Amino acid sequence: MLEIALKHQFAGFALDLALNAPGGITALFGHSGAGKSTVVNAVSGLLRPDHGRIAVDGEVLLDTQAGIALPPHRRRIGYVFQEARLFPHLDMRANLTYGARFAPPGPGVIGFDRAVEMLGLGALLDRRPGALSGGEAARVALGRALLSKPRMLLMDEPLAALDGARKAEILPYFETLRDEVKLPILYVSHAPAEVARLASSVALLEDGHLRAFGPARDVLADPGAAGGFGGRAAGALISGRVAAQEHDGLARIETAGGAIYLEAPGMAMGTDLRLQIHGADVTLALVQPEQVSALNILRVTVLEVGAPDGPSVFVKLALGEERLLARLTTRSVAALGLRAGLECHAMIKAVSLAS
Amino acid sequence: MLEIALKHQFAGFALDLALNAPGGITALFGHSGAGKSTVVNAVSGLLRPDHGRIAVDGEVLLDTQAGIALPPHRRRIGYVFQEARLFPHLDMRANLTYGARFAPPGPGVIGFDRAVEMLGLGALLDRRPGALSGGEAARVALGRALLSKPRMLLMDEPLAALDGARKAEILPYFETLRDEVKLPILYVSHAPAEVARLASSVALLEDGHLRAFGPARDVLADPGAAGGFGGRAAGALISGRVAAQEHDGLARIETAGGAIYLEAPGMAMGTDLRLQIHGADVTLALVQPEQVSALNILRVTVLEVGAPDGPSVFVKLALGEERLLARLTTRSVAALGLRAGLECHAMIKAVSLAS
Amino acid sequence: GEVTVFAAASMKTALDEVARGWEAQTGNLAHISYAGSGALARQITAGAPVDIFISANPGWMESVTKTGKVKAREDLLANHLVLIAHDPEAAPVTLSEGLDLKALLKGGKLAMALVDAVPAGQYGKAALEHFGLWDGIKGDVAQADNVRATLMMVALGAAPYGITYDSDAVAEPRVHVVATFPDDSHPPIRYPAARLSDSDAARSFYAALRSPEAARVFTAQGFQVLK
Amino acid sequence: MSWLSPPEWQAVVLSLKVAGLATACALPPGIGVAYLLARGRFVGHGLLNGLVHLPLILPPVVTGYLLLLGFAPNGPLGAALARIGIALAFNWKGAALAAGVMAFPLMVRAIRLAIEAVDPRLEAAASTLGASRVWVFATVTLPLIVPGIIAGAITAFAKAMGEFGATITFVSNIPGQTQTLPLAIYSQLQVPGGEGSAAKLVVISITLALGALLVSEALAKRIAARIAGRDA
Amino acid sequence: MSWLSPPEWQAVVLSLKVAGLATACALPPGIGVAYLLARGRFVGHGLLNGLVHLPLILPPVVTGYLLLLGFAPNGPLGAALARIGIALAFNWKGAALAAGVMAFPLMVRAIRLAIEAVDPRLEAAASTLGASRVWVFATVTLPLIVPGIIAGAITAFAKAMGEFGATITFVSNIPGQTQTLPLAIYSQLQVPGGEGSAAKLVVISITLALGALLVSEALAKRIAARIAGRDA
Ligand SMILES: Nc1ncnc2c1ncn2[C@@H]1O[C@H](COP(=O)(O)OP(=O)(O)OP(=O)(O)O)[C@@H](O)[C@H]1O
Ligand SMILES: Nc1ncnc2c1ncn2[C@@H]1O[C@H](COP(=O)(O)OP(=O)(O)OP(=O)(O)O)[C@@H](O)[C@H]1O
Ligand code: MOO
Ligand SMILES: [Mg+2]
Ligand SMILES: [Mg+2]
Repeated sequence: MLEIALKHQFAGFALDLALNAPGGITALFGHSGAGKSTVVNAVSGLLRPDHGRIAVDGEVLLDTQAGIALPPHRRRIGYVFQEARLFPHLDMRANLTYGARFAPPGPGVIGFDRAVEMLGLGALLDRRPGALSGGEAARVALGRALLSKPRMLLMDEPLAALDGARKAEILPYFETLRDEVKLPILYVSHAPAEVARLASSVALLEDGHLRAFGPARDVLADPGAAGGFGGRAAGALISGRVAAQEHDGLARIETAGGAIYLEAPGMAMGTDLRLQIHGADVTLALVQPEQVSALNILRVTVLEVGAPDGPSVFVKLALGEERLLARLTTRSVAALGLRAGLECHAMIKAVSLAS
Repeated sequence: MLEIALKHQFAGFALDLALNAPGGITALFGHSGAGKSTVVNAVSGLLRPDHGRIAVDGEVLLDTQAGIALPPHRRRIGYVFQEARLFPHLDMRANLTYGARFAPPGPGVIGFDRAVEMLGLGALLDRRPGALSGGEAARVALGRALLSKPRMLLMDEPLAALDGARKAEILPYFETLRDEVKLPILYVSHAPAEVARLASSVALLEDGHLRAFGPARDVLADPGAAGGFGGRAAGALISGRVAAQEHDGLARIETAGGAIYLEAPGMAMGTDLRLQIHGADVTLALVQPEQVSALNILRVTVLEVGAPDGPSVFVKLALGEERLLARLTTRSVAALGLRAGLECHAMIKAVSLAS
Repeated sequence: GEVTVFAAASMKTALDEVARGWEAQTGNLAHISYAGSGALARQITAGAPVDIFISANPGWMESVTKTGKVKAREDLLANHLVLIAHDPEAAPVTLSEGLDLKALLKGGKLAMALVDAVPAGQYGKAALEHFGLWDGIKGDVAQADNVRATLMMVALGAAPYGITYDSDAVAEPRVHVVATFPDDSHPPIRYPAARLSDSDAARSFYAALRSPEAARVFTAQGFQVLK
Repeated sequence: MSWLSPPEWQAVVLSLKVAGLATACALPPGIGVAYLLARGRFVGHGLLNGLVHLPLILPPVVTGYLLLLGFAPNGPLGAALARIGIALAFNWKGAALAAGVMAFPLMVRAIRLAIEAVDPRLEAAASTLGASRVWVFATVTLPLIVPGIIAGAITAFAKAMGEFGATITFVSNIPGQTQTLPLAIYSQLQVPGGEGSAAKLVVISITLALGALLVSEALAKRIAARIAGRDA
Repeated sequence: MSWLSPPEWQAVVLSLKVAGLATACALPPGIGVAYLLARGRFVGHGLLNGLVHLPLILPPVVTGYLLLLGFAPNGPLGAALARIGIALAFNWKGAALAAGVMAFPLMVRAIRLAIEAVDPRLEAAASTLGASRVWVFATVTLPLIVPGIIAGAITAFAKAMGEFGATITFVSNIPGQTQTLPLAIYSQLQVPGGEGSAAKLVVISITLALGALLVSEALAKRIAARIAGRDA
């Protein structure tokens, strides 16, 4: 449980928001300058907001009315900054272990060796920050925060400097933090795909205010809010469970709306997972498509046709108990005569679910 | 014309590559630590490589054999660094105009007002770097380089700190720089979408060496190199021309393979453009699909089925003179019996081409 | 007219008064630079534009004379060397070979000027040697860079006893003289004066130094005027 | 000010003049030498560094003596300067020279530290924007080290206000011409019972130097804040 | 060394001892005061700053005089220290006190500048990793300012090697106990014709201080390079 209520004024910028995040990964999403870093700084204790209250799992870190303001080092909140901020006088090993000496004894969220392996830092351990590439520095900064045994993580665009392959390697670990270690994370990102994949809750900031806040499933599937993420990124989240890893490398995921096939290398049977299905990846057909390469063809019912947003609209679909979003052109909506209540078929390529 | 031949040794890292880029935007793509920033630093003159030769439009900037090494300030190369590196003692206006006093008289690639407008800096002009958000700083850095009237630009992940909306605003301007101003740009990016959209040539770096280099069209559509970009990102580039802006907001693009519809707001009739069609967005059907929402249904011929890469493969298609790539599961390839020479239909959603 | 006078620092009180009288009488102006005799002598040798030089040390006057600039010179003043004490109750001391100076100091230091460099120190060392006391006391001598600093140490009580000129002791109420060294116990203490220019003002000032008014002032300050 | 006798008043004015001139004249070469020492790679680096520090290492009297040897009317430099109409010996300009020389190492140290703290990546950025080395220095390095320059200048000014040994040895102690506050204080201390008037001069000396210190401090802080403007 | 007379040799050893002790003892409070002045916000900030600078502003004789007032055997502090068995007057420890006091402002200046150059964002990062203010200082600030500390220490050492006025006034000139090199040089210069033997001591003095300077310089450069390791 993360409670945040903040009011803060910079010359020319006012932050005013309140949200109660239920744990897991809370994504802060919003344009450049919307106030994301300001919120994160306030939670870390580095910024003393004009007014506000911040509590993690019931422990009050800040309450300006009660005159409480824990200093940053007593908050035990790992912070991955927008810039790496590595200690220039320490080699990478010492940077990574810096926080350990201040942490309570006992195992933390991750061990040193595991962190080094996960972040691919093996070859860098004896280097100094000056001799690192941008992405290398970002990875060390991430490791440093994790190894300080935090009870909560703040991440300010931790993956912005990383390439796709490295991102793909690290993202599953964030999921582990979220699902197994149950480490609450406040996650700032500009990448809708990351947010969709990781976030339990999503806060959409606009000019210092909350434009939308709620469970990721609702915010991401809300055609109204979707514009805030850029058209392509919006899409529904559906839950499923790995039912089989088949011989040709595809996994069968059982969902409330039927089986879905996708690439999920290395996922054990029985694993629960969340899929985001981007609206742009969903094609609708009125008749059952035959002889097409799309592997997933699902029976759906149109629930609602959203308001047009440029030449396209979001169409909300029922897939059993689950909800899907499809992004279609108004032209197709008209051509197919889509309207609430119509039954049709949603085609989704397995490879478009893979990333 | 940009000629680069470099050999440089860091402890534990060796760079060795040579490439001749034909102008336009040359993307440097590669994993974190692959050597992208090192190349860019050598071109800027900030790094003196052990051996090498660098020439822009025939003018030799560096030739270690001939003992030539122009200092950075005489190279007239705008550099947008991976970190913003704004001057802390100057306000944003002074940061932006810093390079102008050293530049030759006459109009540069962009005027002050236009740059401010394009980058959304109006409200920031009197601020100092300390009072900027990460994305704001990145935008100022970009403007500063453009306003120094460079004859070439180096950009080291210039958009990494920007949100999607801001990216979407700035990308078209890079296209303008490429197509109208004809400013050669060396562009480092981790984002395949950016690379696909912008790059005339693509250099794929791996561990200090060139893994692939050539026109963007070839490298991006090369199933062999595609893995380097992450599966989802690979896809063919096809050229077209805006033939009509239709009443419902869709543009009709004429290509060598027929008409393609997509959202292209604000693009004038007759504009030439390049589309990347991601392999993951292409669905194949053996029979003409009916009553589907996908607007673009193109007749294609299978040219080649690539080697499987996990559970999926790239299938190379002929669309008239153009080439398309489709990424399919091996299961679908088998189910449809895809093989070279087979004619089929490629479905591509208009909205998936929009981003 | 104006004169520039270089004079040993320890003459300040007396010479300032003499100069004021001379200025009042003649309407001339005297610029007097007080510093250590050595520093002044070097400056003169280096070409300082000076009309009158009064040294606390015949040795430095010799080095100035060698430059050939000296137009006239004579020994102006003499002084006595005294043993002073901080404690107002301190009993008078009889200087003799048998004196136990160390016991007198009770673990404290005997303040003197630099015994190898500053005249007051050199005279003091000679006088103590004369009585055969030097070797027994030299480890307990605190040497200051000039007589005034020596005086100050005793005045503050940092050192219980010290050796200074009579003229210094006269002016400092916080010390009192417990013994006067006999004149034959050390080389004669002389303050030679020299005139280095022939200007009227210089001649006038040089003459004023020997005037009865000046003699009164010098005497009042504890100097002895040499005839 | 009625509680200051004319000669005391003279000493105050003279000290300010001397320390002001010394600081002002030492500043440009101080910045230059600091830059050379901070960023230069050349033979003789160590030598230059040593030379600059000499006045700190040597007893002030020795420095004054060396100045006297060089700049006195019949010294080699003094004679040369005399020919172009500049006389330094035994006047307030000479006092400023002595004070400047003594204060120089302090000034250079402060400025050099400031230069070494400038992020070379900012200078690199400026060079890619077309600024030559000189321009980079003038438009990036210099503004960034202003707090260091102020610190150096004020330390030098304070030192110049207090300089005694080299001054009295080089230019003597002539009231109205070379008798700065420290020399006046010294003279008072030579007079039995002069502590009182010495104390008055000490208080004035402290007041002036501390005033300058506080003003410069406030200035430097303001500029540093403007430069940094950094968030938490 | 046969070309040094035993008393000269004594003066050399004593000077090194005095300057070494002065620097070593001044260092911890120097770092503390520099930190307070650089980062502290408290009433009396200006006062502390002024106090630290006093020895720079005052003629050294006055500083020596004030030390004598305070620390002489019958002075208030001197008496108190004597009761716990510490005697400072007229011995080499007193000389070190005088040299330390005179060198203190130089040391504080250098260290303070270094602290002000530390990026507060690194300190903020350390605090989010669990380091309290003291730990942040010990593990981040302190290592980053090592070059500044070395610079401050060596400036202080050089100054301590050259200190004359305060030393002779406070502890006077006792061969073998308080006669440091500058005092020995001064003595020689007071004797007509003593320049020759003074020159020898001057050369020794320069050699020692410059040696220390160069060594420290090299050390600081090495550490700074390790810390920076910055690319172009
Ligand atoms: N000054 C240096 N000294 C030693 N090694 C260095 C130095 N600078 C870079 N390297 C190493 O050279 C390699 C290439 O670095 P470079 O910065 O060019 O990578 P990059 O491709 O830009 O990576 P990123 O995408 O993470 O910014 C890295 O392994 C890095 O650690
Ligand atoms: N110290 C400061 N003083 C004044 N204004 C500030 C300060 N820090 C931030 N701001 C302003 O507050 C607003 C929010 O900044 P913040 O850093 O929180 O944005 P952000 O959402 O993190 O943006 P980005 O994605 O670009 O990092 C911006 O308009 C910024 O200019
Ligand atoms: O007047 Mo002196 O030269 O201090 O003995
Ligand atoms: Mg931010
Ligand atoms: Mg890089």
